[in-house]
Amino acid sequence: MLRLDHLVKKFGGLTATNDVTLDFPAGTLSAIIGPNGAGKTTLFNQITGHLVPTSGKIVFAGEDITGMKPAAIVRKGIGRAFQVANIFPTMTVEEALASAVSAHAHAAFELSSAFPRRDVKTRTEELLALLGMEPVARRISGEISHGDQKLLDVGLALALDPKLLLLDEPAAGMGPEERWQMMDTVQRLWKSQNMTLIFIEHDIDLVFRTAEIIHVLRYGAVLASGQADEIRGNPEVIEAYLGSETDATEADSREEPA
Amino acid sequence: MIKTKQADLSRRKFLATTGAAGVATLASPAILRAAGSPIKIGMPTILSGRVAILGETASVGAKMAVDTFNAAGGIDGRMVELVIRDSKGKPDEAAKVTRDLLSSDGCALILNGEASGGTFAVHEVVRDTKTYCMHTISETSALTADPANRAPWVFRSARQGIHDAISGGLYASQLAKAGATRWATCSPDYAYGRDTTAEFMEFLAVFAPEVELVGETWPKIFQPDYTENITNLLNFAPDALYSCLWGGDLVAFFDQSSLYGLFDQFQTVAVNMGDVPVLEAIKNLPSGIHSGNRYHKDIPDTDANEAWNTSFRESGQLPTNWAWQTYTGAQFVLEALKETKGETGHEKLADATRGRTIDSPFGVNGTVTLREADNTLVDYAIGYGQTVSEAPHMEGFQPTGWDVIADHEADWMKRKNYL
Amino acid sequence: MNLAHPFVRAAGLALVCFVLLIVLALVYPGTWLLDTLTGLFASGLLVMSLHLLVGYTGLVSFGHAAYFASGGYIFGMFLQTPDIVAAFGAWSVPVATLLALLGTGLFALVVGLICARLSEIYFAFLTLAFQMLLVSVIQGLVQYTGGDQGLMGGIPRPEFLGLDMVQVKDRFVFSAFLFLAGVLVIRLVTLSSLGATLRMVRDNEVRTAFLGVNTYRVKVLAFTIAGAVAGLGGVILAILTSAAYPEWAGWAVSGEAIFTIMLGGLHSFYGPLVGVVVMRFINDVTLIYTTHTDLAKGVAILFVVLVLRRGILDWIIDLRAARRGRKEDDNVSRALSKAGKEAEDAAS
Amino acid sequence: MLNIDALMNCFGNSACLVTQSATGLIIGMLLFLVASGVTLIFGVLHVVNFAHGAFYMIGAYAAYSAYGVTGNYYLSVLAGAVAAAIVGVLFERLAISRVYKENLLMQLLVCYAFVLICDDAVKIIWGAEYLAMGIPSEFRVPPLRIAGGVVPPFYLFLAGSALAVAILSVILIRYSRFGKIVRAAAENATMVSVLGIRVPLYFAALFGLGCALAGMAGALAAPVRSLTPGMGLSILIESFIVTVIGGMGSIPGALLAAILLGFTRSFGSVGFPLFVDGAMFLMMVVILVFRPQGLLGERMVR
Repeated sequence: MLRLDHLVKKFGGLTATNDVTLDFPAGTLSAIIGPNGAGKTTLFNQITGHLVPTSGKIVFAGEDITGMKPAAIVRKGIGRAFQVANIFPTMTVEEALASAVSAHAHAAFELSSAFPRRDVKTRTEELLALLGMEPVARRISGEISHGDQKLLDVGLALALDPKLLLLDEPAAGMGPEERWQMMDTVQRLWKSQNMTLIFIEHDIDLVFRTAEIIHVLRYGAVLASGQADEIRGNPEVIEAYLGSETDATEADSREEPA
Repeated sequence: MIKTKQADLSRRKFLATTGAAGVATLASPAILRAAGSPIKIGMPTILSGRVAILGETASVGAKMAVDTFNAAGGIDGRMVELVIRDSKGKPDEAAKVTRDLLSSDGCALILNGEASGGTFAVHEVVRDTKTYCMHTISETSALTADPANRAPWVFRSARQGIHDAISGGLYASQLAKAGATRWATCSPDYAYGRDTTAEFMEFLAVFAPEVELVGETWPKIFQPDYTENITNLLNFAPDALYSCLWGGDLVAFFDQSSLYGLFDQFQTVAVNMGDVPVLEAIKNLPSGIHSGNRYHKDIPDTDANEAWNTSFRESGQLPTNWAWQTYTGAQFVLEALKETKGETGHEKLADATRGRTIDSPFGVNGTVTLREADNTLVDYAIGYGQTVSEAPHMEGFQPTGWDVIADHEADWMKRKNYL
Repeated sequence: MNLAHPFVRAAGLALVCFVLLIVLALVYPGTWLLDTLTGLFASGLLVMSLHLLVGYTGLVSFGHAAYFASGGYIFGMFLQTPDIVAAFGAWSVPVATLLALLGTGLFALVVGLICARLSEIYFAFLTLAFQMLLVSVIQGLVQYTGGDQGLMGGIPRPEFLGLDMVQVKDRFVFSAFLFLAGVLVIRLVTLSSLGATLRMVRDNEVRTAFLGVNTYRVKVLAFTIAGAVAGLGGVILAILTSAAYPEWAGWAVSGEAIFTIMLGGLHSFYGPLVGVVVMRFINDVTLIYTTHTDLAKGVAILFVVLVLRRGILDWIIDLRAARRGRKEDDNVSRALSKAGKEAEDAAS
Repeated sequence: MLNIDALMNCFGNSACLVTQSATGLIIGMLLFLVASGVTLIFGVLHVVNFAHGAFYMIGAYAAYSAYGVTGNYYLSVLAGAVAAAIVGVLFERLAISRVYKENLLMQLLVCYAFVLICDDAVKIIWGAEYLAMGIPSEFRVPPLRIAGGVVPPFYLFLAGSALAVAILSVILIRYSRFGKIVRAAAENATMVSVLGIRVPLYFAALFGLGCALAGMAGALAAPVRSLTPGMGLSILIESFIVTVIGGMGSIPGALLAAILLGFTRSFGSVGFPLFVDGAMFLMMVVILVFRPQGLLGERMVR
């Protein structure tokens, strides 16, 4: 579905993305992990067109999308949610989702239909149900809980019926309980929507539990790729990341709640 | 019957703006008239900005006339009331104020104290609404000279630019004969400035064909800084300068010009210099500036003028050109009202005004007339003199005869295809 | 016809208002109220259209008066051309109105294409600069525009459909029609899918772009529609005054329009209309006591901005919402205490 | 409309060249003084002071009154600057500081309200009609002649002091302890206040300084310009053009743009007299479209 081919991004003397070659097969749920400054978000920004790679290629569904404008890339079918909830603070949850659906239904410039159009309304209700957000549907987006705002952000991306969904730390800034819930929701969405999903996360436990395939980044380069067990056993990863950042036993003990 | 502006406005305006507004106001003019209530004359004039002082004196002039009239019994005991409003010297504001005076203040006719810019706006309103109107300030010739602008129920009690141009051209031709043949102009960039300057230069050329225009510069009206215009004038190196700047603009221009020693380098004809407040506001008035008479207590040198001057000064203001013109305009309006016995229909009042001659302190022969052909004022004292730094600030006055003016005006109208 | 459809309801409301205004014109015996309302219609369209930009799209334009003036000038200059009036005859006024609408829309489109590239303050300055440029052009082209004098000599307005614009009532009815049509257009925009897109751009332009929407086009479109409707406001004023003046494009008109919106309420659709009426009221009431209306306006602005911190209609809506909220709380607490009492009763 | 011949003649004639260049500099320097206040306030506090023209007016009127009492022009200029500074500090404390965090719209409205109030206050205190201060006797001297060009000594003094004061205030902001604290506070107010420094007072002082520059410009020009309520408007618009062209927040940019504008006025009145204002707005449009950060501005815009 998505292939990154020898991707390089330099900011002046700093190499943020260092010759990254990765493949994300259709229908998979992958995670990108790595310590702060490993270049995870920079990678996302290149995929979505916010940054233009210094060299290398990004191929999506067989098409080279390198250097395209963000809006064009969105229309190709790549949706994205952001690290800090990126929403429409004065609109209600329902309205915001409907606006996103409307934009996807090519109604963004439509003057002939009242908002929301009937098909838009139906799709919005589906999304609300899918996200489990019916209880807060009528509330102002800027005033709902942080977790709900993050979920709404994901919902806005989902409204575009993406073939590929990029989630930048979907559980960032939440309490432990909420984090697990969020990752469950992500997994459920992925299963039900039949799409390819990539998420960034630096909490290794969440990643091990959720992702099928894991890519570890360090200093902008790929350190390791593989399934949870392979990564868990990879000495380089342990040394570079796991050992230094998390206590293995503590991580194990946290696998309990669901 | 003259109340202060505020008191005057309060009752009417309050009715107009509080809840029940509509019906009460709507019905009221008719009721009031039936009860012999005062006839209201609306007067837009400039009460703020750089020429506010002229608007103030215009208000005083109009009030003087109305007071005298009411004191003498009004129209068989019925009083006349003035409603004065600030038009801020802006055409759109003048139009708005005039409409408000007519529709919400219940004024039946307009005594317009606006300068040229606003006068054309007021003119449209009174033409549109068929309201009797006396323009008292605008000197722009086209207002009454151009048949396209005329309305039979609209009059002008002000000097007319063309009269000043003939008088000024005749006077300035003497300067030209004495060697000042290269002329430059510096006048405000709007209708009055452009028209008046063009007419002056036209008549200067009629009386002294050897005159040559070497340059012109057009400051914006109310422009704060004239430096670039002044240095431009220096570059033209003319023998003489013509300017129809007025009021605060003229004062600022003179102060700034004196820094460049402008008035030592050439003769200057500043047609609006002759207003007493302007003469007094310029801190070091250069002598020998040529100016038209605007208002002067010695022009004409009669007892009536002297007496009017004295009684005007009791208001605490200095009399100006605007003051005598508004006073005269109000006199005509009041006489006409008396003749119609207080009826304010535009045609009736106009018939009572057209061609009328009244006694006036400002007439060359003790009277002034609203000429029948074009509803404009004639026979007022007109001429040119020179400034002197001490009061009374004017000397060497040369009046221009009305026979001369009439001849040349007729020629001019032919040239303009106004006849 | 679906009466529940928002468009139908909006159009119906406009129609009802129009009928009411016609009735008013028929029964009202004088001129004062009708002329005052006609003037309010003109400023109403100016602020309502600006509100589409400031309130709905988050674009702070300092130069909106330019389109207001443009409408008046196109209308006036068209009708002051004798050949054109001769050619169109009784249709001159409607044609001139349509032309003013389209011409102003085109003008706004061109300026919008340039301005919409910039953000916030620079957008504001650029719109201001275009407005000033328009004023100097109007003042410079004396032989076409009459310069600082405005369009002199009156605007001929041939009778059409039995309406004579010199008559107060006829003029009022036609202006009311234009006004309601303009407001309806804006209402439909805000109710449409495009309206939702405008609000997205206002709330978060970057995220909107990330939903695949070309936000530049959104802004240009909003700017064009708002400009055209403002032009219609200029037409009303040109009909009322039978003239057009360069001051209509002045910065003071733009400034006062922005203030009127804030005064009335930035977050409610009809807020700006409340603002227009209140503004006129402040103006007229203070005139009773003093000529210093600016002082009163200044104090009112400071009060609204620094104390209320929102416009009048917003404030009223918030107040009502708060009261309703308190009422609900009351109900809850009453229910709770009742439940408690029952529990106590049961226990005893 | 265009008069290339006159412009060429002027360039070829030393008298015209000197006179018009001097005129450009004179107009430019006064504008620079006002604009440097705008750009100083924007550069540090990120507030667009739309009320700046009102402080120019306050300075002029205060100088007029002070001149009436003391008869000393230099004292009057000082009085004008001080009066504008005091009103500026009050305005900042009571109104503007409450909308620092609000959007542009709120700031604009507060300034707009202040301008309306000031104009009417001036009418109430000094009257609605124009006032003329008159040229101080020490400057009532014949103009200097330089290479055939004419330059009044009063304008030399005016331009010189405007430039000097504007530059002094830049030095103050850049190198003094006061300037360093203010700039640091603008970057991170919390950090600076943790150090025990009362940040709001420093902001008020800086705002007052900016206003004092406008007030001084008004006072300097008072002898030759007739004073009226609302006189601040045209200088406000011009100083905004200068600020935008030079780059918001850049003082060297303001200097460059002010001189540019001065020369546009002085030579424009020779070459394209009817389009001088239009040319200034056109310059602003062109700059905003092609280089929105201004000639010497650094802030990224888009």
